[in-house]
Amino acid sequence: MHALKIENVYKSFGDTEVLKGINVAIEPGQFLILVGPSGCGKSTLLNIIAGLEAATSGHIYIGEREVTNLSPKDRDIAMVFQSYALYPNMSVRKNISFGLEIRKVPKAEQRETVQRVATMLQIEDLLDRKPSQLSGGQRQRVAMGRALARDPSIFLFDEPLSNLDAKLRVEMRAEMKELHQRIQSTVVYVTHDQIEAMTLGDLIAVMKDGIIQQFGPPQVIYNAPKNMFVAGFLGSPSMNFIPAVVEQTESGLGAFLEGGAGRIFIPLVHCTQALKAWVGKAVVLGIRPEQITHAPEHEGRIQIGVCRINRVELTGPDALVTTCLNKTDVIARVQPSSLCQVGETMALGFDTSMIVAFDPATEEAIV
Amino acid sequence: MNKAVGRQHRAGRLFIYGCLLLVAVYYLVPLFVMIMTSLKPLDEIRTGSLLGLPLNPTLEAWRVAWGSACTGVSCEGLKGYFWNSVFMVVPAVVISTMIGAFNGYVLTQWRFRGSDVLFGALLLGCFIPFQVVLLPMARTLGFLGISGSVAGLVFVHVIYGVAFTTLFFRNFYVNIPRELTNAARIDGAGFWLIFFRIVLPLSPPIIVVSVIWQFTQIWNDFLFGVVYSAGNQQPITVALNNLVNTSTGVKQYNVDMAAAIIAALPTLVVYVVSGKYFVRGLTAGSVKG
Amino acid sequence: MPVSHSKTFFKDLASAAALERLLPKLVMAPTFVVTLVFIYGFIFWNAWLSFSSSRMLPRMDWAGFTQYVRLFSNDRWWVAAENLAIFGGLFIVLCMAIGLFLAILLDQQVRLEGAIRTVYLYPMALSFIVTGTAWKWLLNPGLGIEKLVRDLGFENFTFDWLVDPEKAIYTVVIAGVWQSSGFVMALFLAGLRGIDDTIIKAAQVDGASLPSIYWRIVIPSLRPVFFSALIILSHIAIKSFDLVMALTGGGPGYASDVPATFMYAFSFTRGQIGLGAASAMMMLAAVVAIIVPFLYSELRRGRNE
Amino acid sequence: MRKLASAAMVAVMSVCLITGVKAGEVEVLHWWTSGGEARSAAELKRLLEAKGHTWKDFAVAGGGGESAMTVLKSRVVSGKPPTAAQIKGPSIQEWGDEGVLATLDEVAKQGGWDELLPAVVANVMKYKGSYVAVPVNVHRVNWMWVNPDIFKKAGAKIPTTWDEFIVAAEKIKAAGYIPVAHGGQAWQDSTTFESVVLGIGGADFYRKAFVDLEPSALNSPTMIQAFDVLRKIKHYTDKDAPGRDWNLATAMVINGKAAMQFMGDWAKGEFTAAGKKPGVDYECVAAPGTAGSFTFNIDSFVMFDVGAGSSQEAQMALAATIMEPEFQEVFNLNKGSIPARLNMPRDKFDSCAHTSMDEFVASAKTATLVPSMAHGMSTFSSVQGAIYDVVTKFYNDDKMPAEKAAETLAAAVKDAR
Repeated sequence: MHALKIENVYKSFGDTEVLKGINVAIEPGQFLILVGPSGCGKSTLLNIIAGLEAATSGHIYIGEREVTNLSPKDRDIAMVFQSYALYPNMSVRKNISFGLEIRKVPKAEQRETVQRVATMLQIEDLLDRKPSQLSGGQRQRVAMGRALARDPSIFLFDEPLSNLDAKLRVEMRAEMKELHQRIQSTVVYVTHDQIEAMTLGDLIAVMKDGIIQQFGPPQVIYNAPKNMFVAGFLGSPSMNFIPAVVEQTESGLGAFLEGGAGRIFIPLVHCTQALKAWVGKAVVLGIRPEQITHAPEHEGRIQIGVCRINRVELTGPDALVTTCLNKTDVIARVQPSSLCQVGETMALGFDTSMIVAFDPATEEAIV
Repeated sequence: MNKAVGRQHRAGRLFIYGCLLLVAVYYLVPLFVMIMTSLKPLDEIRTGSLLGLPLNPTLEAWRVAWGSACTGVSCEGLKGYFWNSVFMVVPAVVISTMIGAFNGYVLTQWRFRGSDVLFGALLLGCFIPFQVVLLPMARTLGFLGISGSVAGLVFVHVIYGVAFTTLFFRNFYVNIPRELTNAARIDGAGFWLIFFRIVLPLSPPIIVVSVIWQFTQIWNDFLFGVVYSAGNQQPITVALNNLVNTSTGVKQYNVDMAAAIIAALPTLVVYVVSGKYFVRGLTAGSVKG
Repeated sequence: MPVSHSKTFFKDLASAAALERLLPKLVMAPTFVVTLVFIYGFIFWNAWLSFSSSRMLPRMDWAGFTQYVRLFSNDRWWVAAENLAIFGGLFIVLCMAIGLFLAILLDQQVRLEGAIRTVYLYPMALSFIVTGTAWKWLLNPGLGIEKLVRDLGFENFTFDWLVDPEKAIYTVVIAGVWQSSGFVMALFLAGLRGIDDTIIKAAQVDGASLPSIYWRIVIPSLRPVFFSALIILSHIAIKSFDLVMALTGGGPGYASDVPATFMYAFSFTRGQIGLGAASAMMMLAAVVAIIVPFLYSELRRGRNE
Repeated sequence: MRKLASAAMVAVMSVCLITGVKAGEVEVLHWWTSGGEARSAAELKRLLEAKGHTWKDFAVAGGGGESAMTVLKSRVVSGKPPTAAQIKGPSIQEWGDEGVLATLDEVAKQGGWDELLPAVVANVMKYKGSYVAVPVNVHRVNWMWVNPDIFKKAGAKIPTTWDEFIVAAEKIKAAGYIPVAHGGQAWQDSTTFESVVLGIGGADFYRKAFVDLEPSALNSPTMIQAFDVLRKIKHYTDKDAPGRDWNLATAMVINGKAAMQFMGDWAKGEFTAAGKKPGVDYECVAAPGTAGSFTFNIDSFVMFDVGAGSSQEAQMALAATIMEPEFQEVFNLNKGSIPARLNMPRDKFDSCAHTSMDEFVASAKTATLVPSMAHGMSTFSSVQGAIYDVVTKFYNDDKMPAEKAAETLAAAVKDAR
């Protein structure tokens, strides 16, 4: 049995189609992330799961029952909103118990639940305040509390952390992860933040233009992106895309990268079967910045090239340097200690084991 | 330097207060004249200055206007009509405000295809000259069997007041985030529960605006009042008109003025008492396009 | 709960959800019907009348454009139309200017703000009948301001607009502005209170003077208020019937007639309902021409935001 | 159980009893809301209630019945007309055309109205030969109200022609008085104008112009002359006149500020209220050049078809009551007019009323009895309004030549027919 199954969901507003056939299924206790740039349809999809909007066609199942035509209140879900949407005229206690009250849960049980949730989220001493008297982080907790109190079969989160400042966001992220592991609930979580997606999710659905581009566990998506969009969307700084021509050499398939200070040979070791057809043709090579580092560190399948450095950015733990290969800016992640000056050359090591090749016309990965 | 700034500041203040007071006089003169006139005996009005204080102030005119001025074959003043107006205004204001609130709620939180067009059409509708609707409305009221009754009058006022109350509430509710009502829907609340438990508790500022506006409009209305009310149910404006518009006989200006003030008293009180909330209510969102 | 409930139970839930989706439309339905019948239906009815030969009571026959031909050859109609242009233009501009000016003054942390505001606001509470009567007195040369100033020793002072056919319409403007500018003030005051303080602070840091802050930053951001005020004021201006009736009765002669009084006189007093209906259609056409573009652009903006 | 049944019986019987009396209710739309008029209407109410019917007052004042007409039209359209309404002149025919009036022939036969009413009056009250309206009074419009004191002080003679008027007015002006008290409202302008037209053109011309609406009369040298005189009259009024109510103008004559006023005989009520006596404190004379002529303005009540039943009974009773001498006397004493029915005892009436009664009968014989244009007795309201517009426009626009006015008048009347 799936905890949530979305079958062929389409949605259009007037002439514009915002969801074009969505199919997703997750198991109970899984944490699904819907991620994508704004306008990709992820929030609409979440609203359709919640029943706040009706799908134009398709089916939604929660647990064993179809909920496509049910109103939100009959779907057994809880939702946390980006703006928290706390009821301004009610105290925190009332906010949390409102859903229970409407469902005619006995008074005593309501009190107990509010207490339990408040303890869990450490908001006991806020219970009698009004939302206007709370800080952003406190409001966020109350919003979570309101969802937790209901103990639904699915939690829906709509960018719940995006209104918090950076530090608080990291804290809350960790807390949510821990909470999820503790209560083992099923979650659908919308975000445009790829770090949240990577850290929180059991499964990620990367969306663009109303289509799920790729669906799978975070690490799989990270390492084996299906297309250039997914590859570029996850990871920060994002993956380097370098145009190159596939060549057949004695040591196998590979490509040459032309830099300011010399030629670097990149052997292509994945999907060689498929790549054979591309010999002599142009492809786009995807290399993540952390796969290009200062030379001495690496072992194994490493190619070393000397590159001219055009830009240097320090992030603290490491440094990002920009060089130019095949007339494209390429970012490398290096240790600050081995840093050189702008304009100088530096020996960089390329970990070629993770390189992905894309069809420049379709932007699909060549597999 | 500091001194110069201080002097400039003081001059600025002086300018502000000067302007405000001057304009206040412009606003107050007509009221002053009305009150003074109502307190003067008739011969003093004929001889004295319009703006002069009464030499022998008397409340006689007020007494006459309230209790014994002629408004037809009966000479019982305005007191009966006063209550006619109250019985008409209260339901009309309550109903039109309620409908306006429901409409505003739907138009912002439960939009559907065509709801904006409907709103635009409704807004355009408030520009229809009321003279145009007199006859067709009369026929409709006759058809519904409520012509010449308080119910009919309330009906008319509600219909032509809804456009404005809807405008007020819509512009207010547009600022309530959709997420709030969505959260309530997820929590299990339906259309009405959300309205009464979430939206309505946020509404007092705009309710004040709507009530003041409707109250003034309906209380002061003459045209509908005169056309759609039957003899003994006429609202106070019609009685005032009968009292002031003498076709024969000596014009009793003091009584006219006292009557005019009596007729305007409830709305004046409403404005004075709730003026503060009125501006607050407007601030809270009704003026945002 | 028993497990066997599922099929029908969920079907019931689904139909309940369908009902709930229908509910907003049901709630709006009465308003929809009312708008359709009592506004657009009546406009249509009136349009029909304007093509009929109706005189004392409505008669639904077909007379073509006769009534419009008569309307356009009627001198009084053109006087009324011109008066509406003068009155409407001046009334709206003056109300806005005075209202905005007063609102800005009142927004300077003025003492006794509540009392002053009430003074400005109270005329709105009075009916136009009362306003008209009071101003009729004040503007009457033999009774009011002219006599007062002359009694003070200025023998040559004249202020006889009320009885001057050329100027009578301006007295309507004076009384109308008196009545409505306070309300506009309240609208603007509310708008000013709603402006984010930081914008003004930022401008001050940039070194802008107070007048230029208002002129360049505050007033432009009051755009929605201008829109609301315009809607309400033009609504009052076009319907200005009671005020004219009470103040000048359309006189001297018909020098201060406006379309609303024209329409009323011909439809009801003169027994020329067809002609009155034609004039009403012209009024509506003018409203549509002026208001609809505004309405359209504002509503569109609202949707895009 | 038995108790209940008997209680029901009682209830049913009492209902029967109440309806058995056939007491009905009349709803009367009028615009007599103040002073003498209100008292007159109250008298009618008293008389009707003495007959066991109830009176539901429906007063709508303002502008000589303008608001009342609006209300009346709405009520008729809504299908619930009042029992009776104050309608007069050719409008009665218009309402007759709509088929909403009740016929009063039975009451008229019983009361012998045909004998009591002068033919001129009776004709106005009939639609297609049936009585549909009841007259309450006859006003004479072409009066001139005079303050003899001022004339004496100015050494002027009360004018009997328009030439004499100008001579007298000049003298009065020189003596420091306002020669003519006037209120600048459309109907007052036209009231003065019709007296001028009658005085200059005579009854035949008047009839051609304002009853037959002949363009040759409307745009004629005589009409131009009349407009010229109107403009001269304007020069003898004060500058505060625009918008003034007629009774305030009358007060100027009473208080010795102005010498003359052209106004119908309702102005007498003002003199009476101020304690003035005709022939002593004031004079009532025919407007210059109109002696022997009589412009009549008859107030009447039209009865609407309210269906059979108790309200119809009450309606008939109302019609009969209005025609009774008792009411006609009280009402007209209050209002300043003369009774519509002939052969009434006249001892309670004053000298002005006596003059009026005599001239009414006399002018009917010499064909100098004409309907008042300014008061809606000669034409439909649309034509009346068109004439109003031209007259008041001319009166207020000193730059408009009289020739132009006459031309416009003919055109406007043609347009409004």
